[in-house]
Amino acid sequence: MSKPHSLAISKLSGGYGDVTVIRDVSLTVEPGKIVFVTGRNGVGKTTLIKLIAGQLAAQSGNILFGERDMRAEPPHARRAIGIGYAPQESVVFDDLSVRENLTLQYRDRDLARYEALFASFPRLRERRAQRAGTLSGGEKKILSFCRAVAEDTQLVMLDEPTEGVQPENIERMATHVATEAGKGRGFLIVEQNLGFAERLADHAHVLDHGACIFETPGGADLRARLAERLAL
Amino acid sequence: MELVALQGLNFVYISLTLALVALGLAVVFGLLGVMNMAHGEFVMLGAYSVLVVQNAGLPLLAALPLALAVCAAVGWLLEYFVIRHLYRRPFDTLLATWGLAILMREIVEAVFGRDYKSVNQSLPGTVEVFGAVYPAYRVVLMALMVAFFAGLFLWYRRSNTGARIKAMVSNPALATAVGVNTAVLARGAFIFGVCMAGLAGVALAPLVRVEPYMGIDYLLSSFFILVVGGLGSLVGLLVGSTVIGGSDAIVSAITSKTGGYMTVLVISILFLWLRPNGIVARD
Amino acid sequence: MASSRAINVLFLIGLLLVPFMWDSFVAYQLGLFLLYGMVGQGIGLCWGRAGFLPLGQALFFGVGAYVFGFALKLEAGPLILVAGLLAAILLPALIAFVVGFLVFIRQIGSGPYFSLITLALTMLGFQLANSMDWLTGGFNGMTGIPALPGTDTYETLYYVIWAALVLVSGVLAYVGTAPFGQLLGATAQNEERLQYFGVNTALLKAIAFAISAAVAGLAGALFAPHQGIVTPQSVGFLLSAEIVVWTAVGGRASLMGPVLGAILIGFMASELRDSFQYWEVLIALVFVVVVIRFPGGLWSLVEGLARRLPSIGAKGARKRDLETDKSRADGSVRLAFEDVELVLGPVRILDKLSFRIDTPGVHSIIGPNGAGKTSAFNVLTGRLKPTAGRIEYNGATVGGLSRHRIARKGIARKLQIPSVFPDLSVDRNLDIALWAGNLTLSQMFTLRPFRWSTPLLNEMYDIFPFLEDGRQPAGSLSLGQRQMLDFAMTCLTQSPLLLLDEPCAGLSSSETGEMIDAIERIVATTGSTAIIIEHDMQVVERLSNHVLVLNQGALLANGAMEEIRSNPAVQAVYGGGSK
Amino acid sequence: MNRRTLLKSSTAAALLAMTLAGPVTSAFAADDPVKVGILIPQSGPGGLFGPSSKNSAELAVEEINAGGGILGRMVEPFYADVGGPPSDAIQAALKLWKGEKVDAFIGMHDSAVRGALDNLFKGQVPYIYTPVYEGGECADGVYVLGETPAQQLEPVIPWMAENKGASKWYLIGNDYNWPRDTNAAAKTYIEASGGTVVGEEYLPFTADNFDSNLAKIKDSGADAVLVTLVGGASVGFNRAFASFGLSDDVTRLGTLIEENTLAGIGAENSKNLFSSAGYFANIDTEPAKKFAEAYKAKFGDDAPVLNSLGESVYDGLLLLKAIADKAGSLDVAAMEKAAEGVSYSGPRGEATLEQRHTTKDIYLAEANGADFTVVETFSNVGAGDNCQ
Repeated sequence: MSKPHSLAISKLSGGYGDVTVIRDVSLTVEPGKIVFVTGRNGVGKTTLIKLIAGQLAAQSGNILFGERDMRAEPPHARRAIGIGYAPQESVVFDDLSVRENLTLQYRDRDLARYEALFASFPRLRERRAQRAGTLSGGEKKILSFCRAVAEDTQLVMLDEPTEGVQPENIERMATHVATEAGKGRGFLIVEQNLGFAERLADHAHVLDHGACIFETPGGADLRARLAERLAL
Repeated sequence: MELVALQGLNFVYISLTLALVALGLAVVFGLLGVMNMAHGEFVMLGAYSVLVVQNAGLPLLAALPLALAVCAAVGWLLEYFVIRHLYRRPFDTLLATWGLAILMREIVEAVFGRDYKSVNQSLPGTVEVFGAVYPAYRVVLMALMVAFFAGLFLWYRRSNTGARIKAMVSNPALATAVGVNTAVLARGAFIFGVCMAGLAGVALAPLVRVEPYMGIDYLLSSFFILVVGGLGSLVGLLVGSTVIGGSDAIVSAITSKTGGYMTVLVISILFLWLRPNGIVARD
Repeated sequence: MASSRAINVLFLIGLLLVPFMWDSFVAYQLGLFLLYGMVGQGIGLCWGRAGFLPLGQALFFGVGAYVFGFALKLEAGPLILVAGLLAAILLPALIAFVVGFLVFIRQIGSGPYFSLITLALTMLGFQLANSMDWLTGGFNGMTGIPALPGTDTYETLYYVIWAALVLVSGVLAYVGTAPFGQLLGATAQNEERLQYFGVNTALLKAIAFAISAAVAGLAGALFAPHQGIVTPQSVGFLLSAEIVVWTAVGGRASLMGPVLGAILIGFMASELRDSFQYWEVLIALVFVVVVIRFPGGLWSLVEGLARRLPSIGAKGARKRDLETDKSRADGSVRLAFEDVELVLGPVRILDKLSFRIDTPGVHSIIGPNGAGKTSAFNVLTGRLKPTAGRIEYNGATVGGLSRHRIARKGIARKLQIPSVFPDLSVDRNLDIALWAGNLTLSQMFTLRPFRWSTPLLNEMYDIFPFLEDGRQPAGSLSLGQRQMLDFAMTCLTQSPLLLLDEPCAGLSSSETGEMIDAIERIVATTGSTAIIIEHDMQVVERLSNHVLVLNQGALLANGAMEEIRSNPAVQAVYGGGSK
Repeated sequence: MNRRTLLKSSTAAALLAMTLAGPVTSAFAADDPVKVGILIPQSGPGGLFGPSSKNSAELAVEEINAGGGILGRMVEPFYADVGGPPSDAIQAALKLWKGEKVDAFIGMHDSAVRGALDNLFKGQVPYIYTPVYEGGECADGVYVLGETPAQQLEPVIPWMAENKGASKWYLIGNDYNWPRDTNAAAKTYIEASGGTVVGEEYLPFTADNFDSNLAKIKDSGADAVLVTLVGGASVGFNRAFASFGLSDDVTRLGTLIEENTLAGIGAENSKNLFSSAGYFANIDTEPAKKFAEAYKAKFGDDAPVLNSLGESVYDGLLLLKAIADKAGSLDVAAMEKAAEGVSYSGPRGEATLEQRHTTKDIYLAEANGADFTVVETFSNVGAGDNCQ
């Protein structure tokens, strides 16, 4: 991994076509830090992460990764520069095998880089020859999580990684996120599972109507602090 | 015995040439999902490349780089101006390429004329194989095709290009998220496909009629080969060619060519209906 | 809508006036293009509405032409002619219905396979017409077909063709507006979901295909006297493909677009053919541009212009004034899995899964990821066929039946990802749910079902007020609202057994609370049985006292929540938690 | 809506109406030109013959007009493309007939279009059909110039038996009326010449691989093959035939192998290939040479190669002039009375109209590389009985 970069977005606005979903959002993810974004349905969490990943074009504002402006870069280039991304929906390539899903981007097609993750999620290794489309919803999420975490990126963005995943495995996910963050990687995670956030977050943002309405550092009573804001 | 050897050679020949002709479409339709109705026209471009080379007094082999260059250039233009707007809209690619096929035919007609062209065989004469008298050019061509497919098979097994293309087609957003440059990959695959069609045109030009409308012969049989064999795998392509070419050859030998043609259509319908994923279903 | 109907009517009136405005030769030519346009309208029904593209429509056109041409040549009186006309319409319809049904029952969706089958069929038809010269006259054609009695081919036949066009347009417009057309549109968007509402989509698509073939047959029948000759080219691939192209250029999704396309390209070709050597280039360019720039075809431009005009007659508010009784006579549920196995490739997904459910209320299925929870739903609802074992529902075996049959037995399912019909309005989505299981084939062709209502629907409006804004497309709702609409639709079928796959997935904790309340309330009102797949223990605890735990494709434990909690086997694989 | 839609839908029709409203002035003035509709394929599979047909027609019109025209009136040609299916051809013909008010038609197209035009014209306008065809046309007002199977084969098959030792014939053609009727006629002549038919086969238009046919031909022991494949199929078949070395021992005879097809077959594949027709580009007679020179002078060295189909349009105009001048009118009734026995002379030689068909010279040519050499001329061959 190259020298650590931090992600800094400022006054970011964007959405689908002419429709503005996200308005003037600013946040920072320092190397080694885990930042959560939460909020009710339809407030723009996924839109925000798609803007950063390059899946949607920003209308105004800045996305800086290190010194570099990401707004001009196409999504595959952002991944190459160091921003990994696991989406919320359509998380795997259904027509490809599990193995192909995991090794698509590597010339050597080697599964060795997944050893640690396979140890936590042995099901994935067992099903490596299977078509990913036949996996259950939760398994697909785990596959997507493993793919993104094992990538050699400075920053990892996860959009609702725990949706449909059993609590046991959520706990294992948390362990891996913590380990990777310990190595200096940054995480930006969109989540509705407040327990997961409380377990990991260094910092959390609450979105509403496309704007950031609350931010707070992590800590023991994070869940309560967030729940209070979300109840509004 | 001689007749058996002859029929056997014919069977191998037709299977290999069908596979070669369908290879480009296997990439463009089988992987990219573009129903390229101009596929046959790229075969035609390949054949006319040989004609140009012949008229210039150069050896047949010089047609290869020319055909690849021409097909790549035309393929790039089509991809850039038309096809890239239509990925994931297969029926619209069908319509647009139908129009493009007409354009390509008319342009070739304007340049070379409407009439039949004759391409000389650089290897005239016959040789005896297993007691059967067989055209020398065909024998050499068959050997080259076997080598070509063997090489292609080895390369494809070791590379994950096929998987990347499938990934890009089924979920483009996710493909970019894992770092695939979809625009470049799609363009590359399309150009590779049409270049393979041009290559088939070069190989077949000395054997077939060469005229602006020759492409249609290769189009429909290629589609049927792909659906019978199964989309997206090289083995499927070869199996499909063998089934289509073989059933045509066998029924034609026993009854008539019309019988063979109708058998191919019926077999294709049965496969499309009962086993749309083909004989070699995706693993 | 109203203005688009007015344009269609004016367009038809304009066509009627052509012979008066130009000479009869123009009308003769136009007559031919109208015949092709009708075939295109049939393609529009299949392609623009139902989403599958028939590539061999000339087969039906040609069969109609040969059959009616044969009848005309007999010159044996009006009875034979009427019989010939009926045969020219019904024979293609029958062929199409059989072919369509056989194909659609095996294949879901709108992939290219069906299109290629019709393509191969039309090529086969061409070859047969060519080879069977004792019947068809071979390549040279069936010649010397007399004019339609009572008409002059170059003068009055045009009005017959025009009348046929009006008839066809009327029938297609009505069929498209009726529930049949709405269901057809839903098929194109999400065929599988429609099957879970008990709709036999294969039958639906086969009927649409048969209608399109009947229209093509009628056009072909009129083609025979119009031309005086029928040749194999009328059955061939080239004509089929050309009509598809004209349909696309004119507008596949509109009623009159295909006719416009046939007229414009027809006149363009006829004008340019003799004067401009590269006329084909020009036509090719036209439709490459149309395909890329105007996917809706040229008719969408016409309608775009019309939309600027003031709309004639505003649409009245929706009336739902027909109370429909959807409650089943016996709402009780007896469901049993006996040693059900499901093997996909090398993987055993269900491994001798056995359980019983025979009490009303909410039952929950929990288990680790990949335990086979959704797969159990899949084999129960016909999405997957069990490899071995028996599934019994109210005394009948359901394992291995098709989706719509199982749905009609009273099992409704909500998929994990909210799955509504995005391009249909919320109202139409609700209609489809209300129709589920009750709408007969003949009712599909009447307008009354649009007025259906049930007490449960009113209750849904009460629980989810956003549903009352029924005219917005379902696709414009947020994920959470789609989740709720999907849930409402599943319940509105009033099936005794509701299968809810993670109804709270993607919902925030407060929305999750609302959803739990809704489930509780609906199950209590309707007395139905619900089985829920859920990870969130909070949800499970609130809703159900019967919990099934799945692991590795088999039942690990089964009982009340407290028993499950204390079960050491469960604790070993499963911790449980909540949002 | 809406005048706008109406206008939109009818722009093309308006254009058309404008062309129709063209010169329809005093139709009865004596010095008005004779309008001749010339129906030739300019698109589709027959489009290959469009340019040579059109050139031949232009040459004929120029020469006829230089010689005083038809009935003392200048000839004005109107061309239409009939390369498509009959429905398109009918439109094209109607446009000339009703729109341009042409006085007569010359047609060079397939028999399906001929059937459609018969039904359209119904003997109301003279119509000369010029290409090779299967025979049997006998409608009022239709005069046929093209070779029938009887003309092409009756003298030729005995000649092949005598000079090339052809006794075991294999008949191969495309699967439609013309090859089937040609072969039916061929069988009688083969039997009469003491030969036998060892195989008969019909191929769909789509056929592009001939291996199974060649194996059968080889296996049958045939020493002669009668080829009634058309266009591209003929090219493909003959190329494959030669590549298997069959051309050394087996003679081929075609009844529609003209100069373009031969060019496609190629010099290296044309050994022992014969063709029978009423015209070849290098017939060694004065009128033929004169015609070829005039053609070359007018259209240049790179002009589309002359062939029997293209040239037939030239003869078609000569025939029209001969009948009309004898009848003194372009009225079908008058022409019907005058037609029988009309004779004219053109590049093909002397020809006389009998039973609507021309009795004329038939040439047998052998391919010599990429050119034909006439090896035998059969004089005054009748078209057989076409009006049963």
